[in-house]
Amino acid sequence: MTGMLSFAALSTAEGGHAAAAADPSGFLGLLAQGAWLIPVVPLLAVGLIVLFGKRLPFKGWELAEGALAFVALYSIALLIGNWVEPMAFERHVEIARVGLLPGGGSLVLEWGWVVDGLSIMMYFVVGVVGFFVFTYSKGYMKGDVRFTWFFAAFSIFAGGMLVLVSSPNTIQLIVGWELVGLASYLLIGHWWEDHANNAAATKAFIVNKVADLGLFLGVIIAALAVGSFRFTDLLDAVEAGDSALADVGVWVGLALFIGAMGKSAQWPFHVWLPDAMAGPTPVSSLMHAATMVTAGVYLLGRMFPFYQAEGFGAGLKPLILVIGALTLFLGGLVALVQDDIKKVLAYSTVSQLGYMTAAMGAGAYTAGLFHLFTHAFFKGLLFLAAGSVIHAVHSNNMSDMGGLRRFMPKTFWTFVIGSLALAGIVPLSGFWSKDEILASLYYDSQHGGGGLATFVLVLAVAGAFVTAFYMARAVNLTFFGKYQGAGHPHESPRVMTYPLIGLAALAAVGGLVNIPGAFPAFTDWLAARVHLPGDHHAAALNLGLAAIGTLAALAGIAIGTAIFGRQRATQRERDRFRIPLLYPLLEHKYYMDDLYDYALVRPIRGPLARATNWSNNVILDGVVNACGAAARRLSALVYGGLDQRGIDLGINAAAAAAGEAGGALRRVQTGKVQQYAAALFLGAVLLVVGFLIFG
Amino acid sequence: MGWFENGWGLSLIVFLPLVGAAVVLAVPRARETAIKAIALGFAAASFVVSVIATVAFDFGSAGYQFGADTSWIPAIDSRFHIGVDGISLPLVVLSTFITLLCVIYSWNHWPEPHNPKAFLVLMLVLATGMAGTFVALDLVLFFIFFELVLLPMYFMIGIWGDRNPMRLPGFKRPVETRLYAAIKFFLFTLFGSAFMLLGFLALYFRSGNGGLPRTFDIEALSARGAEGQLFTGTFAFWVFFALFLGFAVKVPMWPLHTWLPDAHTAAPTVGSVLLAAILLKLGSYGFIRIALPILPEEAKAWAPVIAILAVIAIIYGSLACLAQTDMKRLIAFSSVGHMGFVMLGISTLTEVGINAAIVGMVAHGIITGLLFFLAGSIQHRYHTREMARLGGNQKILPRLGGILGFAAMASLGLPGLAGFWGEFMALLASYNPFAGANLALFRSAMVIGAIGTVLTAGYLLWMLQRVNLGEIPEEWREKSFRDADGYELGAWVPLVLATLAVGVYPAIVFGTTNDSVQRLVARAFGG
Amino acid sequence: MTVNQFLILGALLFSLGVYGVLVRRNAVAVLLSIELMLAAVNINLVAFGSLLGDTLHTGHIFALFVITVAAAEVGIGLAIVILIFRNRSSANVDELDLMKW
Amino acid sequence: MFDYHALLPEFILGATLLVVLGVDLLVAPRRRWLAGAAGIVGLLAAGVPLLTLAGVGGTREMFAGSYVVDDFALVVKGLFLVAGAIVLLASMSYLRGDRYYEGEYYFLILASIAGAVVMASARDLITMFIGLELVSAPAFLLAGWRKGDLRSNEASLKFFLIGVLSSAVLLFGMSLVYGTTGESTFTRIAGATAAVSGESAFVLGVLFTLVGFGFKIAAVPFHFWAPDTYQGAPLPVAAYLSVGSKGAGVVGLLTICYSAFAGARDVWGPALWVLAALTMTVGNLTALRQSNVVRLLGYSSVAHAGFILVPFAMAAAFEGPALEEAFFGSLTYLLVYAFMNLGAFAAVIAIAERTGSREIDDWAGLARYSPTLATLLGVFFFSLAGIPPLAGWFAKFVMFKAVLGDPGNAWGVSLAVIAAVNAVIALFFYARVLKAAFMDPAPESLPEGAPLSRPLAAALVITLAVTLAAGFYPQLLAFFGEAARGLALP
Repeated sequence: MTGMLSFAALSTAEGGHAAAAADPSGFLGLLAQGAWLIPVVPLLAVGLIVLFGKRLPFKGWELAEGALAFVALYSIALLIGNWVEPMAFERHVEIARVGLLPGGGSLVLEWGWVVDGLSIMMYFVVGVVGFFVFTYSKGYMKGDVRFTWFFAAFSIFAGGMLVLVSSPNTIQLIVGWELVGLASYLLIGHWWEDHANNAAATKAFIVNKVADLGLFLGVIIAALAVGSFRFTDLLDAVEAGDSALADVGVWVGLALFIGAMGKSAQWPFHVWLPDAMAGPTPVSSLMHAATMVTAGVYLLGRMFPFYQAEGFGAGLKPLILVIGALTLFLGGLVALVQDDIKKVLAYSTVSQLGYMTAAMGAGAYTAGLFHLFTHAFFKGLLFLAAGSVIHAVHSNNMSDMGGLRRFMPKTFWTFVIGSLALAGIVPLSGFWSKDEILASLYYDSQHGGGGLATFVLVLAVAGAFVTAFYMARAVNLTFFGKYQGAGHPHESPRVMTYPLIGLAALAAVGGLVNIPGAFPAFTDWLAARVHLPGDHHAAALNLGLAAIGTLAALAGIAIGTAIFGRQRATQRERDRFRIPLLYPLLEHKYYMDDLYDYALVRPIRGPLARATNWSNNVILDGVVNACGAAARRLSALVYGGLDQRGIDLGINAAAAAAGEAGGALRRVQTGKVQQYAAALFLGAVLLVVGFLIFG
Repeated sequence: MGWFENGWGLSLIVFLPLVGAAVVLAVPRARETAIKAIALGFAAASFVVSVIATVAFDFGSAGYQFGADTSWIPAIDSRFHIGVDGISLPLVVLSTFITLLCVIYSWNHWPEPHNPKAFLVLMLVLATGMAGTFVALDLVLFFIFFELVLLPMYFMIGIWGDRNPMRLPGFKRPVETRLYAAIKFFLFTLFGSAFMLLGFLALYFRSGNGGLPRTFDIEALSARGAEGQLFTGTFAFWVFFALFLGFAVKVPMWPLHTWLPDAHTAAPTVGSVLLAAILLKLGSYGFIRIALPILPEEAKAWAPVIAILAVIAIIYGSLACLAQTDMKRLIAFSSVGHMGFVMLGISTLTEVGINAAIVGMVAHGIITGLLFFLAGSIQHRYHTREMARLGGNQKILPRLGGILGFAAMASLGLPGLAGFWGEFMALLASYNPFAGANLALFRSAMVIGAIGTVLTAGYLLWMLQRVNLGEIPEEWREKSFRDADGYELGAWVPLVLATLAVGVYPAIVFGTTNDSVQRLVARAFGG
Repeated sequence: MTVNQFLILGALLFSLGVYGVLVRRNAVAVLLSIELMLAAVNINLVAFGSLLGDTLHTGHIFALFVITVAAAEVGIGLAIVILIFRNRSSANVDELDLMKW
Repeated sequence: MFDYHALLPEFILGATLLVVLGVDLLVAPRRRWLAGAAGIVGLLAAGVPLLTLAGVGGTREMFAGSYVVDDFALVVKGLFLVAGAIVLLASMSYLRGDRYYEGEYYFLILASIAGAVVMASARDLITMFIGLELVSAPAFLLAGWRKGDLRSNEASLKFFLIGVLSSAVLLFGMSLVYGTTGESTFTRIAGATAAVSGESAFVLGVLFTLVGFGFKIAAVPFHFWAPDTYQGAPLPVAAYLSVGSKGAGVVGLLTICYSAFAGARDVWGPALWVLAALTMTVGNLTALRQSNVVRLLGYSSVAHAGFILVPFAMAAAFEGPALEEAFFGSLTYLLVYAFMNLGAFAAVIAIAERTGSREIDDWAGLARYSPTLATLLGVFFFSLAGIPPLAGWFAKFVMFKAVLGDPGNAWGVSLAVIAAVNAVIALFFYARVLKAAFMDPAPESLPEGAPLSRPLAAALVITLAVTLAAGFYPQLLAFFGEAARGLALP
C-alpha cells in the first residue's frame, strides 16, 4: 500500500562490489543502525529550544550543546568503528512514490542515512568542531538580545549539515543543502536591527540559490537518467557505463559542480562569503569556515567516482581544476589588503576552499578531503581566536588592534598555532594536507593533467606563499606593535579560551592521522565506501615538494613580518607596498560585487520589476478595463461622474467607442411614437428584403 | 457504514455547510455567539466527516469511492453523480480544513461593516460550492458548484472589502478598491465559465455520436475521450479552448490573471484566504479532472501553450512582486507564480507532473492561506499594508513575526516544507514531458521556471526584510500591540503543522494521488 | 377579373395606412390610418375567400371578426385619446416624449 | 362538438369575470380588495380542471381542430393562471396606495389572462387573432391606469398605437398566409405549405406574422414601446406585461411556428436568428445605461425575449428530436423567466414602496435598513442574470443546449457565443442595482415607507420558493417543459 513507511534494505551493498567495505555487523551494525539519530537529535533540539528554551537555566544553550556533544561522541565511536572495520552502510525510508512515465516505473522519494568513511569524517568534523564552537558561543553570545534563538538557529544549521552529509540520495542532500542555507541566512542576519546585516544575509541566500539551480537541475537530470535519486544507483550506473546517464553526463557534472561552487564559495560565486562575516563570529567559524562551506567539496567527494569516470564527469576535471586554482589564488590576494580581521580570514577560507576544489579537480580525493578535515580545525580555531580578540577590542579592524599578545596570551598563542598550521609549517596539520595537495597536483601534471596541472601547481605554491604572507600580516598587526584601540583589552573567559585550546590541539596534531607511507590512516578511513573513489594519493612523502611548499610559506612569513612587524602610524602606511593596478583591484575585490550589483540586481529589482508591474497595471488591466469600459462608464454607482475625457492608454478609445454606441441607441429612443412605428416597419421591410435576397 | 459509502458521506461534507447557512439565517442577528457557534459547529462537522472519509478511503484502489449516482435533471440527462478519488480527496479535505480555520479566525476578527451573520452565511455557502466542485462527477453538477462560489465571494469582496480609493489608470477620480475588485472578479469568472459551459454542451452532444447515449458524466466522457474516436479535429480544438478559458481564468493563468491581484488585495482577510487557498484550485482541478482526460489529444496539442504561459506566469509574477509596495498585493502576485508551477506540472501530462500539480495545489493552499491570514492580522494591527511603513515587526509581534518568517520560507519552496515538492517535481516533470512533446521547449521551461524560484526567494526575503526586520519605525515606537491571540494561533498553528507534515512526509499527498493519477494518465495518454 | 386587382388594391390601402400612421400628427388621424390598414386586410381576406371559394367561408368570417375587433379597438383608442386630451389639451402624438433617456 | 371538460377553465374564468364585476358593485369601496381575492380564487379554481384534464390525459380537439387542449395547452394555461394570481397578489397593496379603480382593474387583468388562456389552445388563425386581441386590449387600458399621470397616459397611447399597428401587420400577414394556403387551421396550413413554400406572398405572410408577434414579445426592433410603457404603467401592470402578455406572445409564436409554419422553418428560422441576436444585444446594452429600475427591468425583459428566441433560430437546420429540444428550450425558458421576473417585479414594488423611489441611487444601502428586501432583490436579479444556484441558470442552460443541438453548425455556435457574451454583459446591470443596495452607504435619513403588505409578501414567498427550488432541482419546471414538448412533432 502506497504511502506507508517501508524500509528498503540497501540494494547495492550486497551487490558484491570490489569495495573493501561492507555492511557492518554486531555492535558496529547497531551503531550504524542508530546513526539516524545523528541528524535527528540536533533538529529535535531546535524544536525544544524554540518551545522551552527561554525557561531553561542556560536559556536553551544546554540543549544545543548536549545535542552537539551527542553527535561528537557518536561520530567518534563511528570513527573508531570505521578504523576497526571499514563501513559502507545505507538505510532508506520511503516518504513518497511517484509513477514515472514511460515504463511505469516509480520515482521513489526517501529519507535515509549513510555510514561510510566520508560521512563519518564529516560527522566527526561537524560534531567536534561544532561542540567547541557551541561551548565558545555561550561566552561570546552572553547577554545577546536573542541568545536562545541564536542556539536554535545554530542547531538548525547543525541538523541541516548532518542531514546533508548523512544523505544517501540527492533529494535529502538538497534538503540539507537548503536547510544550512536557511540557517546561514538566519545567523548572518542574526542582528537584523541593522539592515546591512540583512542585506548580507539575503545576498548569501540568493547567491546560493542561484548556484542551487545547478544542483536542482543536475539532480533532476541524473535522477531521470537513472530512475532513482540514490547515490549508489547513480554510481552503479557510472560503473556499469550506463549510456542514458553518459549521454547527459557532462550536463549532470557541470550542473552539480555549479551547485558545489555556490556553497563552497568558488570564484565567481565567492562574493557572498566575505559579506557573511556580518554574522556573529562563532557562526563564521563553524559555518563559513569549518563545515558549511565545505559542503560543495563534500558533494564532489560523494560524486567522486562520477567525476573520475571517463565519459561521465571526467571531462569536467580541467574546469574544476582551473576554478579551484583561480579561487585559491585570487581569493588569497584579496586577503592581503583587508583591514577587518574576519575578512582576512574569510578570503583565506575562500582561498583554502580553492585548494580543496583544485585537489578534487586533480583527482585527489583523499588530499582534498584531508585538507577539508584539517582546515576545519585551524580555520575554526582562527575565527574563534579572532572572535576572542574582537570580543576584547569591540572592533573588527586590525587598525584598532596591535600589541594584544600581552593582554591575551592564550588567544595569542592559539592564534599563532592556527596561523602556522594554515601557513603549512611542519608538523602542524596544515602542512600535511597542503603538501598532499601539492603532491597530487604534481602527480596529475605527470599523469595526463599536463601543462594545466603544472600551472595550477605553480599557483598553489604561490598561494602557499600568499597565505603565509597575509597570516603573518594579520598576526603582526593584531598581536605585535602598540595597542591602537580604545579601552583595556583583557583575556576572554575560560568558556571561550578552552575551546581555543582544544581546537589548537587538534590543529596541531590533526595532520598526523595521514602521513603518507608511514601512517595513512585517514586514507583508509575515506576509502571505506560502496564505490571506490579510485583516486591517487602520494604513497610516500614527496620531500622535494614539501620543501618547496615549506620554503614558500617561510618566505611569506619572513617578508610579512619584515613589512608589518615594525610599528606604523596608519593603515595606509602599513600597506606600503602599492602596485598601481593590483592594489585598487584588490581593494575593490576585482569589482565583482559592483558587477553583479549593476549588471543583475539593480536592473531586475528596478526597471525590470517596475516594467512588469506597469505592464500589469496599465497594459493588461488596461485591456481588461477597456473591454469593460462601456459598462464601467455606464454604471453610475461605481464610477459615478467619472469624467473620461483625456484618458489615454487605449481605455479612452474603447470607452469612447462604447459611449458612441450607447449614444446612438439613445438617440434612437426618442420617445416619439411615430418613429417607433417607423422602426417597426423598417424592421419588417428589412426582414422581408433580407429574406427575399438571401432566402 | 454502507450509507456512508453510498454518497451520503460526501453529501454530508458538501451540504452540511449549506444547512448551517440556512440555520444561521434563522437565528436573529443580535445573537452573535449563537450564530458563531452554529457556523463553527457545521464547519467542524463537515471537516470531521471529510476526515472520516479519508480514514475510510481505500488507498489501494485508484477509482472513485463513496460515490452516488442518482437522477437529478432527467430533462437534460444530467445526474447527481458524485464521488472522490485520490485526486480530489486531498482537495476536499483541504477545502473543509481551510473553511474551518477561517471560521475559527473570524471568531474575533470581523471586517467592517460588522455583520457576522451575513459573513458566516456567505462563508458556509462558499464552503458548499468548493467542496461540491471537487466531488462532482457530472459536468452540469460541476458547473453549478463551480459557479456557486461566485455570489458569496462577490459579496464578501464588495461589502467587506478594502475601502481605500484606488486609482484606475486613466481615471481622474479614484474608486473604492472593493467595488472595482468585486465586479472584476465576478465578470472575469463568469466570462470564462460561460464559454466553459458551451464547451460542456458541445461535449454532451458529440458524446452521442456513435450510437452511445449522450451524457454529461465525466467518467463516461473520459472513457470515450480516451478512445479518441469522438472528440477530434477542430471540434476538439475549440472545445478545449472553451474549457481552457473557463479554467484558466480561475487558475489564473497569465494573461487572464489580472483580476487576482485586485480581488485578493481588496477582499477581507478570510476572503483572501479562501480565494487563494481553494478557489484558485477549482481551475487547475478542472484541467486535471475534465480537460485532460476527456480531450487527451488536444491536451497534447495545447500543452506547449500552457507550459509557455505557465513559465511566463512564474517569471512575471515574481518580477511583479518585486515592484509591490503593498504587502497583501505582493502575496497575491506570488500566487500567480506559484500557480504557474502547478500549470507547468499539468502541462507535462505525465504522472510526475500531475502529482506535482496536486501537491503544489495543496501546498499553495496551506502556505498562501497562512500568508494571507498573517497579512490580514498585520493590517488589523497596523491599519496599513504599506511595507514602507512597516518594519521591526519581529520585535513588536514576535509570535506573528516568527510565523510570518516560517510561512515566507515555506512559500519560497524551502526543501523539507510543503512548498518544495510541488515546485521541484514540476521542474522534474518538465524535463521529461509526455511522449512526443517538444523537448527543447519543455526543458527551457524547466530552466526558466528554476530561475523563477530564485526570484521567488528574492521577493519573499525582501518582504521579510521590510516587514519583519530592521528597527521599529518611529510611528510604532510608542504604540502598544497585542501579539497573536488564541484564535489566530488556533487558525495558524494547524497550517504550520500541515506545512511541516507535507514537507517531511509528502506521501500524505503523493500517496493518495499517485494511483489515481496513474490511472488517469494511463487511460488518457496510454501510459 | 382576377384576384390580383383586389390584392393590389389591398396593398395600396395598406401602404396608404402606413403612410398616414407615419406622418399624421393627430392621434385620431393615426387611428383612422390604422383603420385603413385593417380595411386593406379585410379586402385581402374577402378576395382570397371568394377566390378559393372555400365552403367554410373562412375569409369572410375572418373579415367579420376583424371588423368587430377593429371597432372595439377604436373604442379603446378614443378613450385613451380623450384621456390624454383632458390632461394636456392636445392629441398630437409627436408631443408624447416625456419618457426618453 | 363542445367538450365541456376541456373548456371548463375558460368557463370558470368567464364566471370569475362576472363575479369580480359583481363584487366590485356590491362591496363598500374600502372592501374592494375582495374583488381581487375573488379573482385569485377564480384563477385557482380554473386551475383545478387543468389538473383533472392532465389526469385524464390525451389531446382534445374542438371546432374542427381550431381549438385544441393538449399537454402544451394545459402547461401554458397553468402558467398564465399562476402568473395572473401572483400579479393580482402584487397588485392589491399597490392599488390601495393611490386612488385607482379597483374592480375594473381586476376585471381587465382577468380578461387579459383569459385571452392568454384562449391563445394557449388556439390552433387557428382566427382564434389566435381573437385571443391575441383579448390579451392586448385590456392591457392598453391598464397601462394608462394612473389616469392623472401624463406618463401613464403616454404609455397607454404608445402601447395602444403600436399594438394596433402591429395587429394590422399581423393580420395582413395572416391574410396572405390564408390566401396562399387556403387554410386557416394550423395543422392544415402545415399540410399545405409544401406546395406554396416558394411563393413570395406566402413568405411575406409568414414574415409579417412574425413581426406581429415580435411586437408582442418586444423583440428588437419592435421593442421601443416596452420600456416607455413599463415605466409609465403601474408597476403590477408592468409586471403583467413583462410576463403575461409577453408570455402570450411567446406561446403564439411557438404554436404558429412549430405547427402552422412547421414546413416553413427555413423562412422563420433565419429571420428569428437575426431577431434573437439583435434583441439580446440591444436589450442588454441599453439596459446598461438605465438609472431607473423599472426601465432597467423593461430592457432586461427585452433581452430575455431575445434569449427566448434563441432556440427558434436553428429550426431550419433541425429535425425531430432537435426540434423538440428547441421547442422545449424556449418553453422552459419562459416558465423559469415568468417566475423570476414576477419575483423581481414584486421585489421592486416592495422596495419602491419602502424607499419611495424607483431610482437606483435612492436604493443605496438598502441592505442596511431592510436586509430581507435587499436579499430578495439579490435572489431575483441574480436569477435573471443566470447565476447558479438560482433558477435562472437552468433557463440559460436549456437555451444554450437547444441552440447547440445537432446537427449543429457555425450559425448555432456563433449565436451561442453571442448569447454567452450577452449573459456576461447582463450581469453588469443586475449587479449594479445590488451594488447600490448592498455595498453603498445608506443615506443619513432613512426613508420610512409602508411595511410589507401581506399579499405582496405572499407573492414574494411563492416566487422565491420556485426560484430557489427550481435552481437546485430544475426538474421541477423542466417536467412541464418536457410534458409540453410534444407539440413540436407535427
